[in-house]
Amino acid sequence: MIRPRKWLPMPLLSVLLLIVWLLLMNGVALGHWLLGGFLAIVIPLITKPFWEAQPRIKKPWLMVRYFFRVLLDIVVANLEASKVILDPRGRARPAFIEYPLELQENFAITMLASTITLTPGTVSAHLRMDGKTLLIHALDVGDIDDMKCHIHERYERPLKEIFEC
Amino acid sequence: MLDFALKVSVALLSVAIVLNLYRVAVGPSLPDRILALDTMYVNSIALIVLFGLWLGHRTYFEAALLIAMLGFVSTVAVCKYLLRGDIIE
Amino acid sequence: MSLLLIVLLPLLGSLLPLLSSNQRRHQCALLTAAMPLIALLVTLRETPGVLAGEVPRLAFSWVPALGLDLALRLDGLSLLFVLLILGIGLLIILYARHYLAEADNMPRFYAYLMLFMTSMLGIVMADNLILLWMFWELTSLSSFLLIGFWSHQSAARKGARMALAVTGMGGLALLAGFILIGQIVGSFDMQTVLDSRDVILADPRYLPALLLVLLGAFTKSAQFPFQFWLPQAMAAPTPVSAFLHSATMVKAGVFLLARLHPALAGSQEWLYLVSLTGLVTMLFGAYFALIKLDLKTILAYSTVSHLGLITMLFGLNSQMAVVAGLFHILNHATFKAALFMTAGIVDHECGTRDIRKLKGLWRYMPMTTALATITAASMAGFPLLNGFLSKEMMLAETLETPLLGGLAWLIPALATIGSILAAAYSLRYVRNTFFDGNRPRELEKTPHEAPFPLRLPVLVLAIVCIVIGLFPAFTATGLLTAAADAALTMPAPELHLSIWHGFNLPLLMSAIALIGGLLVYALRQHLFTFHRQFPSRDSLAIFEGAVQRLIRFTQWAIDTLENGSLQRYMLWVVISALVVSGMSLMGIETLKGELAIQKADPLLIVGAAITCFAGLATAFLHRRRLISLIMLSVVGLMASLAFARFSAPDLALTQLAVEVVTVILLMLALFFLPQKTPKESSASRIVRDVLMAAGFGGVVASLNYALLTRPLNSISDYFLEHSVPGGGGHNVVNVILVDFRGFDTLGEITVLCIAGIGIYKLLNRLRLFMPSSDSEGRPWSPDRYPMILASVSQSLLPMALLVSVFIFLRGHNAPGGGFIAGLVTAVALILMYIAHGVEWAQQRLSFQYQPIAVAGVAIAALTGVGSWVFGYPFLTSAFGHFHIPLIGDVELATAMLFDLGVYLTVVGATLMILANLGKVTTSHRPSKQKEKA
Amino acid sequence: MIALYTLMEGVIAFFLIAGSIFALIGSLGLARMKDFYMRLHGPSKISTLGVGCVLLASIAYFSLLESGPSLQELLITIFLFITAPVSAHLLSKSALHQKLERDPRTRGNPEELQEDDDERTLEEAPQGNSKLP
Amino acid sequence: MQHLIILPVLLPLLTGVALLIHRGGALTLRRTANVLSTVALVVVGILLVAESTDDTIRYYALGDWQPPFGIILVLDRLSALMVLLTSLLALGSLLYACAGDDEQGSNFHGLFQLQLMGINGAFLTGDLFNLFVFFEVLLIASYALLMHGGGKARTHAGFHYVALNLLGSMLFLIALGILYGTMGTLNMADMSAVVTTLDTADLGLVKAGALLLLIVFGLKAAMLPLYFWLPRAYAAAPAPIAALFAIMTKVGIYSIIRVYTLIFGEQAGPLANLAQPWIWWLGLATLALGAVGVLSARDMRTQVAYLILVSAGTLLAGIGMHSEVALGALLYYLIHTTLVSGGMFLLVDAIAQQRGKAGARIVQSRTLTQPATLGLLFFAGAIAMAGLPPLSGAFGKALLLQAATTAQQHWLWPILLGSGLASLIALSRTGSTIFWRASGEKTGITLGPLRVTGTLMLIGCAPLMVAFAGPLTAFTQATAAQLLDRDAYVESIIARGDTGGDT
Amino acid sequence: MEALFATTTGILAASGLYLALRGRTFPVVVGLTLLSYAVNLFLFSTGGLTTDGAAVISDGAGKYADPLPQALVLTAIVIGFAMTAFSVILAMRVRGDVGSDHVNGNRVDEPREDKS
Ligand code: NA
Ligand code: NA
Repeated sequence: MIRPRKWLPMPLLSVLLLIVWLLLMNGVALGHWLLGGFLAIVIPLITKPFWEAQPRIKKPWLMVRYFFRVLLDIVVANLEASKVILDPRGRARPAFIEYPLELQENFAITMLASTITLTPGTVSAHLRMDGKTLLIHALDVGDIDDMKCHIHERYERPLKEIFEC
Repeated sequence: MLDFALKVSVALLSVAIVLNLYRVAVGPSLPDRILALDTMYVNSIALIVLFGLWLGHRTYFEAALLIAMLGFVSTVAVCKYLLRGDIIE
Repeated sequence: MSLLLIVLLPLLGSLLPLLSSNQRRHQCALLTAAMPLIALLVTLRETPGVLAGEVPRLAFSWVPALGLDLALRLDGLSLLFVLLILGIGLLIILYARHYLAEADNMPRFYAYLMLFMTSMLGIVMADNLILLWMFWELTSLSSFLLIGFWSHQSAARKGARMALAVTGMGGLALLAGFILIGQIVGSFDMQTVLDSRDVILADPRYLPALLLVLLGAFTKSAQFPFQFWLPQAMAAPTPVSAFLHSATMVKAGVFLLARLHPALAGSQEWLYLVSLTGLVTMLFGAYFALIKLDLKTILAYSTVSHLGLITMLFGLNSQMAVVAGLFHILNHATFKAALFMTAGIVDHECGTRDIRKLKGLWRYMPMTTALATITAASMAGFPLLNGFLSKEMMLAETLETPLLGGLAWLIPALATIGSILAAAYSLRYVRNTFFDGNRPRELEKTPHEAPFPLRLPVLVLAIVCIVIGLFPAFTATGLLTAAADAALTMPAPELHLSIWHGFNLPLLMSAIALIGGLLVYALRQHLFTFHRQFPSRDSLAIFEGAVQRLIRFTQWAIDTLENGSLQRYMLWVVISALVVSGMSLMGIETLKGELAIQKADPLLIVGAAITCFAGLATAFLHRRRLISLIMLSVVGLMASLAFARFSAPDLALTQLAVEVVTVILLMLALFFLPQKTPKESSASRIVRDVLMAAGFGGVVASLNYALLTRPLNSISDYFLEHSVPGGGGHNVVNVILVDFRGFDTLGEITVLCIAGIGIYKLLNRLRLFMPSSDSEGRPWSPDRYPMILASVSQSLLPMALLVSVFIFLRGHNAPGGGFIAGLVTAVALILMYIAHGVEWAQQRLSFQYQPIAVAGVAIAALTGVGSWVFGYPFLTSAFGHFHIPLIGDVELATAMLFDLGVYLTVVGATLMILANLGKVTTSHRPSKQKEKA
Repeated sequence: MIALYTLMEGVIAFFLIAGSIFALIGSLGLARMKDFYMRLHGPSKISTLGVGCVLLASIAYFSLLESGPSLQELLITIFLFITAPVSAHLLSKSALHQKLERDPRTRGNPEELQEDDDERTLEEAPQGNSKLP
Repeated sequence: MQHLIILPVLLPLLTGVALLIHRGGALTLRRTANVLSTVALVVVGILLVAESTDDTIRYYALGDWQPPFGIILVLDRLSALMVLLTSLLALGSLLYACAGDDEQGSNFHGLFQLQLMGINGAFLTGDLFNLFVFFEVLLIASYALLMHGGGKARTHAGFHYVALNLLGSMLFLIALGILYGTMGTLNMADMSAVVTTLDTADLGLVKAGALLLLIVFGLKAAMLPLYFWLPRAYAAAPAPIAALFAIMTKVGIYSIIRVYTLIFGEQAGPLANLAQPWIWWLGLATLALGAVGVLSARDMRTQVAYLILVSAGTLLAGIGMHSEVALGALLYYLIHTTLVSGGMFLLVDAIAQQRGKAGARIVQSRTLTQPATLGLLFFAGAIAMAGLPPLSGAFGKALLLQAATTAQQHWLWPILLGSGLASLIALSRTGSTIFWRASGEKTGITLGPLRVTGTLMLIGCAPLMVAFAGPLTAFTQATAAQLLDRDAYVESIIARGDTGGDT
Repeated sequence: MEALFATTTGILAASGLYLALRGRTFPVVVGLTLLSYAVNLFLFSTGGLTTDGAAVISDGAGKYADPLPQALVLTAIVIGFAMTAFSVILAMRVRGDVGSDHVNGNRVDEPREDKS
């Protein structure tokens, strides 16, 4: 009897590993699939104990949308940040923003923090130890509350949906 | 065209690395220096990739991958050092 | 064969007493005596032949390279000594049996004594110079043991050491002298040497050889200025004094003079050096024999004096003098051994040897008194006793000497003075001890006559003295002639030993000596008063002081040189390297070779500038250690980029991975080491180091430049050609590592594995100070495992493992391989440790690191052994390309198995190092999170 | 075919130049900005994007050269985008821990940068230089 | 038995690995395995020596790659001798260690075997870079073993030892780089062939490389300005390890002999014998300073360490004399000094154990529990070390003195004899303090049979070497002759290679 | 280019040596590490500097960097790492046992020895 939970504890990871393997091998020969498949099963088994809490993605399609949204935002954010850096007069309106988190799952918080760093002129500077407040440093921000709102609407809520809902 | 683009890219990245070194050297704080070193790692990845393009080999792919991985680990380690002193505790 | 028996029986005899116990003393003595007794019988059996002119010899080849043969001879000279050694030796065994106290370890004493006897016999019978030297040194060693026998006495220990140092020094000189003679003659065979006088005397090396040999002989025979050790040797038990320090060992020196007389004597150098030394020693010894207060010391100085006399005779370059010397050796041995035994009896029965405390002992020990009187008279040269005969011969010979030319009369005059003194101290010895008043004062015990066995040896010797004195022609002529034959190049002159030679000058001198002796004795108080003006000099204290000063000096020298400073030691290494390489570089005409210079592009210039800057910054910012470390990272990164730039991707990868692990390691260490280096070096020190470093850098750069501009014809082409067909891999570097030079790699992973294990050892019970705040005094952040890091790192682990599998598999054909793959795995796991802590990670890793690392080495080694099965040498690789339907081409190579070993070792060792270090530092560190958990 | 080739070459050149410009701007930000928190922005996102562009150029180039998709470099890109924010986060964490000066224009006064001794009492402070048992 | 040559490397490696794979396990089993393996190594050593006596030079091509391309192990008289010597010394030390020193820390037995692997590899390899690798193996193993049991003195001396050797390794690599960069090969026989064809423009460079190697080897061999790591490290090491270390300086000596007879020997043209003058004078200086050190020593271990320095100086001077006779003589001396000084380290430790608090210090102390046994051994060892007859040291010294025939070489005489006298004075002082000045209660600690056997085995070699001095010196002289016959060596390695030496 | 490379190697070697001559364990270890970087570059360069050689055997490639020094340097790097690791931990051990990180011999409490 096949017990998928035992042999395939993290199916998503396994798929990911297989894809990465094929990327690495840069080919789709059967040998690559076989070896890749083997590794995709073995490595999760080995590393299983290292996963503290396995994130469960409730809505994968939302995840995809989120991914592309972030990708686009990255480009925009970079252009904006470049403007500030290249500004000869050094005009910037830096600020520290204390952002109250609604998210509770570690993985989701991590994703939010990463997104914030990569996107709108902000860097997630510090996650307080209680895990409820994210300290954000913004390079050039007009209204702090707008910014908070923006983050919440554009990133936190979708993440909440994807992981926790 | 590609040749020219490569040359320009190399030149720009060299300047970038020199700027990183400037920050490594003047600091003033330790996080500044570490940040600069980390950036240097990242720029080195670009440089290595450019070098692969220049030669037309992909033999430098692993090097780039490793710089990415190890650069990260080393930055993490130094930050941990600044925060806790003991890296592995 | 009997010659070998004579030497070996006493050697066996040195083991026999050890079989006995200290309690069964009779048995012990008998066991001991048995062997020399047999040896004596064997000798006696040989005696007629030897006296008739035969020279039995025996030789086994031993060490041809050294010119050393186990060669023995028994000529007349040897016979004289063998008889003395064995004869007196047996008497000493008897004497010692009753002399030694219950507390003394008799078996050990006898063992030492027999060892000494063996070595002495060896000296006199050796037929090879090196062999002679060996026995010579053995006498010094056994004498050391015997002098120090009463080791609880400080004087005994010091006296033993002093004797060993002096005679040891002489022995080493003697070796040098012998080897010089051997180099002159071309052989160490005794007969060849003895026959080569003309060659030796004509050689420019003669004088150094002579000096060295004489140094050996004079130290052994206590000749001036080396006489000082002998009186101190009197700390030994009296049997030892009697046997070694009067009858035999000290005679080794004069024996040597006689032995080598045919080869070395006859020159002016010999004449002056030997006879004057002897003369001075004779007078010196006699004077002190008269002054000293201790019975044994008196006898010791008299021995010094008599040895001087004998030495002088051997130095005179006259045949008759040699005969006289030999005769006196015999006579002195008999009376002096007897006298020492009487001194021992007095000591034994009275508990003191202080001549001031003793008097009138004749009442208590009449027989001892009689024996002492007879032998002392012999020593004084009283007629009808054997001492008289040889002394008269000596006086006669001094008259003949060509020494000192116009001042030749001085020699007999001084010899007469020596004889006067001898008569005086002999008289003093007997009168002050046994007569002169009624009762001894302040004695610890009441004296009484010693047991007969203690007196028996003295009696025997006294009888010998008388017999020889009365019937010299009958008793001694044969032996002396035979001995003289051996000691002279030509047949010995005909001997006419008799008591009465008519009225002549020597007889007058003898008479003067006796009367003068009486006179000097009567006026001795004036002499003592005169002597008191000089500060008393204790040679033992002087020697000990000199040794102490020497040792303190050496300690000062060593402490100054080895001040414990690593800097200094390093500097020496660097200076040495600079000197040799600098000198070689100076010999090069132009640094630049034939190769054309390649153009440097701007990127390279930038890279070089960054590297140099970072390198210099690492050095000059070293006092801020973390910054220095960051700069080191920059250098590491740049080095790895340079490898990439110069077409060495494997190196780039390895350098990078190693650099990161090194930095992590250094940071782990930095937590416990001071984070800053205080300013300590003085300006001059810094200047010195900068100069030294600059010099070193200059040399390295010059060498590098010279090499880079020279064409190289190397074996590398072979690897490029054979990598694919012979090694089955396209990545030549990897093929070299796992195949062509796989043995290097096996060694390399062994090093890594041992390092891991060694570090585990180092971390065992390591106790360290853990700073609770950083270098600025800030307390550490309470956030132990930042959540975001923990969260991301766990997702990176599977990816990293996948990448390391990828790098591992590619290694043979593309940059990568087991080593880099191993480091990637290790770094990924270290990230787990960093992100989650030791405890967390340890719980999740079901395996230990040491077995992994060791198994890696084992796999690599066993892969190598596997090739034996196919009849190939260790590490021979095999590979094959297999085409499997659907799957495609697969290449399998044993080298991959080898590489797997490398991989496992790297993972195991790296984690052993880092994780164990992390573990050690973590235990019991307070933290909020832990409390919560 | 030639046209496609030229087009691809153009795309590659674009990505190259754009990437290196981004990388330069990132490093410029690192060099120019006033305080650490502002300096952090450039490297953590602009440089990352720059390198990403260069990697894309490489993907395009090798796909063209080997006439087939070659997406290895994508891995590096993804990896960088995953790790860069973490590095930045940890760096700013340690900067806050060290209470590094911020530009006076900065609004907001997070408790992490306030001078108080509360943290000190949280743990370890009374330990002093403790020796391991 | 074609694989015999590699057994001295492989056997200890596999045993070591087997012993290390688990840290725990039955001690008796480990001891037995280690002893058996070492005994087997002795047997292998004997077989190798026997095989070498036909004066054929054999090599073992690892991976079946012929020289000069692959790494080879070379069996000649010298390498066979060194391997046998190592295994004998190891057996004595090991037996001693099995009495309890092995329990003082972890992994003793495995590391011990790996140490042997490193030493044997260094003696056997015919490849200069491989020599570097084995140097590192033996060094890292020695670092680990030096720290066995821990303690302040060990740590401190250890850091000096490690740091200096790290610097030495760097110099080794530089030298290797120079030599490879000019000669294009790493095989020593091939280098010997190439050195005769060098371009004159390269001579200076090669000379620099060759002399840098001398610094490296001199550091191992404890040559004068480079010896500083030795006294403390040896004095601090656990006794069986210090005893085993007696062979470590000889690795340096061996390397010097090998490189400067084979590559830069008579045939090397302008580079012929370039190191010998340096070695000669520095050797004499080492000898003299060693004697000073022996006198200065405040404890017995240090004293034996300086005696090692004396012997290193003697050996170096012997090399500097640069003649076949001298070479033969110094090889005899080398065997003697290795075994006896090893035995002395064990003995001194055994004595120290019975002296209570005084330990190894040369001060008055309690009476020893077994004064007779220890005294006899000490007496014998001291005689042998000081170079007095009838033990092997005397023969060694006499052979060396005889080999000195020219005016310059006669410098050896006063210095060698003087150092002998210094040793004699110092050792008699030590012996008289330890054995004669002792008083008071005995500690009751006795020497077990293993310790006695180990010590006796090593010091007992001194009389044995005297008894069999004839055949031994014949062997060492033949070894010297073989060493100087460079052509035979090169031909038997390069000419036999299938692919031929086309460089 | 050769001069540039050689100068760089020289400067790294000099910096490393300067550190190795300091009086504390940590700079010594760092210095030796730096020195080993320089030495690795040196050893690597003995096969010549090939700027655009192929890394693996392929049919089209004309030039290869000398592979032998690369293999040697790889071995040297690994060994150097093992040695550095050991010396780092030893430096900690020195601090733990001796109580200081000095190696200049001045401030180490050595066991007092009785005058004999
Ligand atoms: Na009296
Ligand atoms: Na830790």
